[in-house]
Amino acid sequence: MTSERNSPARKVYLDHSATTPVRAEVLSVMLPFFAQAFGNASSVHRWGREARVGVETAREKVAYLLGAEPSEIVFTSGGTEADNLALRSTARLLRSKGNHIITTTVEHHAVLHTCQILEKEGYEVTYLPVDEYGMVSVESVIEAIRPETILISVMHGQNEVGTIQPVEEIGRVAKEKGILLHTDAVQSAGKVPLKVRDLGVDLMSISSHKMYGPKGIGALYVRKGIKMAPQITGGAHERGRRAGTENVAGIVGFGEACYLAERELAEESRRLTALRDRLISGILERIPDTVLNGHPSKRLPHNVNVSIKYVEGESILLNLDRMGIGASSGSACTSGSLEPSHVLLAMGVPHEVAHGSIRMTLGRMNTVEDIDYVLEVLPPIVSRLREMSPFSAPAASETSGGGRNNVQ
Amino acid sequence: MTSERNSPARKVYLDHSATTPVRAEVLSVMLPFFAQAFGNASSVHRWGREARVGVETAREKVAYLLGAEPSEIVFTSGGTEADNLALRSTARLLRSKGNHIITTTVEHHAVLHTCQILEKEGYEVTYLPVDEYGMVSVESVIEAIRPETILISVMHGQNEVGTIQPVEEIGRVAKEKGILLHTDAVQSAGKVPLKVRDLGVDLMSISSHKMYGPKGIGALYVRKGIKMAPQITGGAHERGRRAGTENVAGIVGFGEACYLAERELAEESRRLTALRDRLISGILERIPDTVLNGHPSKRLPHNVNVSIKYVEGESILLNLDRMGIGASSGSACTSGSLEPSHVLLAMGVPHEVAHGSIRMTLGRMNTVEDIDYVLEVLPPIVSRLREMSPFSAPAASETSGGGRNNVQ
Amino acid sequence: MYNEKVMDHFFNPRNVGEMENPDGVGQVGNPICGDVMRVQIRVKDNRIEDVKFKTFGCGAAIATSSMVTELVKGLTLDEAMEVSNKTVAEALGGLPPQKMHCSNLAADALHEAIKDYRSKTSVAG
Amino acid sequence: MYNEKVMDHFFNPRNVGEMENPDGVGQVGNPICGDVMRVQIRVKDNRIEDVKFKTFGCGAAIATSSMVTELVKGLTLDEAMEVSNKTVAEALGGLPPQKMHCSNLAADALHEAIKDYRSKTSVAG
Ligand SMILES: Cc1ncc(COP(=O)(O)O)c(C=O)c1O
Ligand SMILES: Cc1ncc(COP(=O)(O)O)c(C=O)c1O
Repeated sequence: MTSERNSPARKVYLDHSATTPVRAEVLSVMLPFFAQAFGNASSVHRWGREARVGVETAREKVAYLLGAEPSEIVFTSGGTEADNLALRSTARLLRSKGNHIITTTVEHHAVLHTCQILEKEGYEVTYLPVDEYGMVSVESVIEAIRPETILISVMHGQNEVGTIQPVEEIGRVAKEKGILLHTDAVQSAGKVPLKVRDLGVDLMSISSHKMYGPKGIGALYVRKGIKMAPQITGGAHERGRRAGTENVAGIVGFGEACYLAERELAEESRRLTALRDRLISGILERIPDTVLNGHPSKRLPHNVNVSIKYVEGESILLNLDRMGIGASSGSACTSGSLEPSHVLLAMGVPHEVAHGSIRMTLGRMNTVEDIDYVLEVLPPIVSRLREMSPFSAPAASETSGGGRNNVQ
Repeated sequence: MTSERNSPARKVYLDHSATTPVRAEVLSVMLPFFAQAFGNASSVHRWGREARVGVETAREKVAYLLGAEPSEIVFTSGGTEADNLALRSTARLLRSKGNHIITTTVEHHAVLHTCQILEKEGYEVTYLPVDEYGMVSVESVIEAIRPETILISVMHGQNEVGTIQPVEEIGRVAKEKGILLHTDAVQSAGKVPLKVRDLGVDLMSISSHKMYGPKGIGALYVRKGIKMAPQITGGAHERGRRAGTENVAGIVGFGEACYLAERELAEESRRLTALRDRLISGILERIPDTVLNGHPSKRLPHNVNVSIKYVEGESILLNLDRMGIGASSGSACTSGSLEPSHVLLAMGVPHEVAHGSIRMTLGRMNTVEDIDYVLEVLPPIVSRLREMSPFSAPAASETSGGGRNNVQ
Repeated sequence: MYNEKVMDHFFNPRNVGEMENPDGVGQVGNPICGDVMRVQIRVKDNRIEDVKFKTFGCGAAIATSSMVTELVKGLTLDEAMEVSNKTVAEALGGLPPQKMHCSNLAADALHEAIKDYRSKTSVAG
Repeated sequence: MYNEKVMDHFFNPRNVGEMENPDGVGQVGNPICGDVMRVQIRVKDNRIEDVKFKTFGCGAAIATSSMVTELVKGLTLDEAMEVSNKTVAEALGGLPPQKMHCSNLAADALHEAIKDYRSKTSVAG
């Protein structure tokens, strides 16, 4: 790996939607649970009791973030498993009531691929379209509802383009129709207020490593009174809703991360929004032929996603990386598949433009200086790549914004 | 919690089959992955690449313990999930070939409960009986095989009574008949040699927290060429065999734990066996009316399980706990169910004797002094409880070994 | 899991033992379920003058046995019949939910002992 | 993901650009898939005298484009036709497996350019 050898002027991590570092405060509460209070939370002896206290205190903290009761929190191995559990449990237990699920075309693969498998098992799934901003409409939800609809699963904050879906309105519809509502709030948790009672959701997935907690732990909020069929079966952990020895240190860290996030939410959200808008407008001003993806205002406070025409995402990322900047892209090349981001395509972004999208997601450590560094470094990278591109005449594209081969 | 107030003379953790502390060497290799090399292993930037190197190096170390190739290791959230994945994936993918699974009555709940659910889904499961030592016979496996048998799942080391099953012989049978063989080696890993090629197994579950690694991580060995249907669906992690952002720090710690275990296995196994035998013979000598559960020699080196007649397990545990000793029991009371250990019952141990069983599982930090402390502390605890018991005449039972109300 | 009061009764059980020629004996539970309690009473002037227990069982089984003996010593038989398993659990400051049903039978054993006494005396009387 | 040689060709691509009046032009890929490569050649005495490329695509797409231009400069057209995508990947010291198929098309673009040249000259000649 060449680029480990060079030391860029600055290191700027802008991929907080992929994962976040564990906060120092979080790591420090976790540490005693590795080698001191290391017991199995099911054991009756002192080591077990200490672990149990750790787990249950953390459960209270997660519940605090969501405005839920501790008994409504089921710990899982992450956001993906929480999504799986919500969908599969509901599908299995409500099968006698119906076999129809409503979701959207812009869900995370943890929901989409699970729905595709459920389709193979005889469920019917409606994938609601989104508008150019990646937004689903409440009307489309209402129209899709059938007598046999058992679940609506609509994500809260979209992970690629940052659009925040109208979950609260959908919650009112779901309640009125007596249909369960799940929301994947993995990206929203700790970023925007997320009280389950206000949103009117029955099930909500969140993930620790997206909010400065450790990886490998997440939670599903399950409204009191909703039965669960465990996906992972074995011991009677998590009140029979998820088997497997509890990841005590992970749970404790997750709890602390939730607590800190809730405490700092309003202020941090304001700060991130300002940085986000500085980065967005800086890019759009300094680089011609760029467009913002996702909703301009109903948007996660830390998400920037732009399409940079005539160039391909991975080649931008590699250049940014050499300059110390970590970002991600909606390009297919990054993942090794041929299809670029299903989210951008669902929003009607043409393939070739989707290939040139990059996502920069801000976090706690980012400063105005970081943003300005990106704004200094990115334009020459784009120019250089555009000079290499068969789609833009080097001179013309930078000034008039029109390439020889006009993509879109 | 009263007993936290008293400080016993000594603290002796004897519940290593429930979970183990994370070794200092393991924790130290994990630490950089929380807040420095914290990236998502799927990301292309430097943070992601560092994480990927951590994951793949760990995969090599896990493979080293099992004598497998790194590509044959699938990381999961623990032993339970590994068991679930092995069973469900095989069941689903081989359904067209047959619907019959062979397992034993002494498996962990992660296997047993999953089999019970598969039965509800139309699979047929044969639960092989065991002898008085908890041992399954190769003949019974052979007899149970049908043309539609698709999987044999027999655990390696039994978690409660320590009996080591004849997996290698079963492996030969399975290979001959062309049936896949899964073994739950959660308790054996790091304790006894466990090379997948020697054992002839196709699938093997192991769990980090049982071998001085962190909780919340495990692995399924999947022999090259065997297709897997993921249980947790979403992103293309683990080559499509297990979705969800990799628990990098957990994986790294697990890898290190496997490496250290393999390096120290022979010596530590000898040391534990000596301590184990000292504890077993000490108890049988000093406390009348006790019996060893499990096989006397084909036994995990760290497992001691004895039934102490006329008394109930939890009340022993609480007393041991007050004296600083952490153990576990096969009593129902501990778990809150009415049935005592399904394993002891399967071995033909009467209910009332099963209620009085305790398990002490040794580990790296235990010394001869620890064992002698237990042997000093346990007999008076038993005497006191037996005096309270309606089943043993205080004097008689302690001398002649016969209670007034002879249980068993 | 258990509160301090339960642990106190578990580690320092009151009135453990057997008496010679008890006036009434009651036994409930069975060893298969893991809890057996035997209560013996001595009765004088229709009051419980003395009470002893022996119990095979978990922490809750032993603590509730101990507590019930303490609660009823000196009570009239009618009063003692009013002491329920629930009373005992409350006197202990509560028990873990999973212990409420299987291990909280001490009052039943006491009632059996009283019934045993009454059946004997009614025959005798 | 990529080795040092690939990164070198990606960050310092050889022969980027366009030439006036090329003797042959080849273009492969399409923007929908995310990789488009255009190769131009100047031919003299049946040899590739000069070669330029422009590429829209990922790291592998750019690096293979650069490498192919370096490999073929000075070769006879027949020799250049022998240079395959595999040759290019090997010259780069290997590519990640997922990049072997979708992004390793530079030799194809070169071959197209040679064919373009040949078709023009055969018409002319
Ligand atoms: C919206 C969304 N849902 C689910 C997930 C999956 O969460 P995890 O990585 O914890 O499995 C992610 C992140 O990968 C996400 O962004
Ligand atoms: C034999 C056996 N299998 C499976 C498991 C489950 O592993 P985990 O606790 O990692 O889910 C355990 C331990 O609980 C076990 O002892």
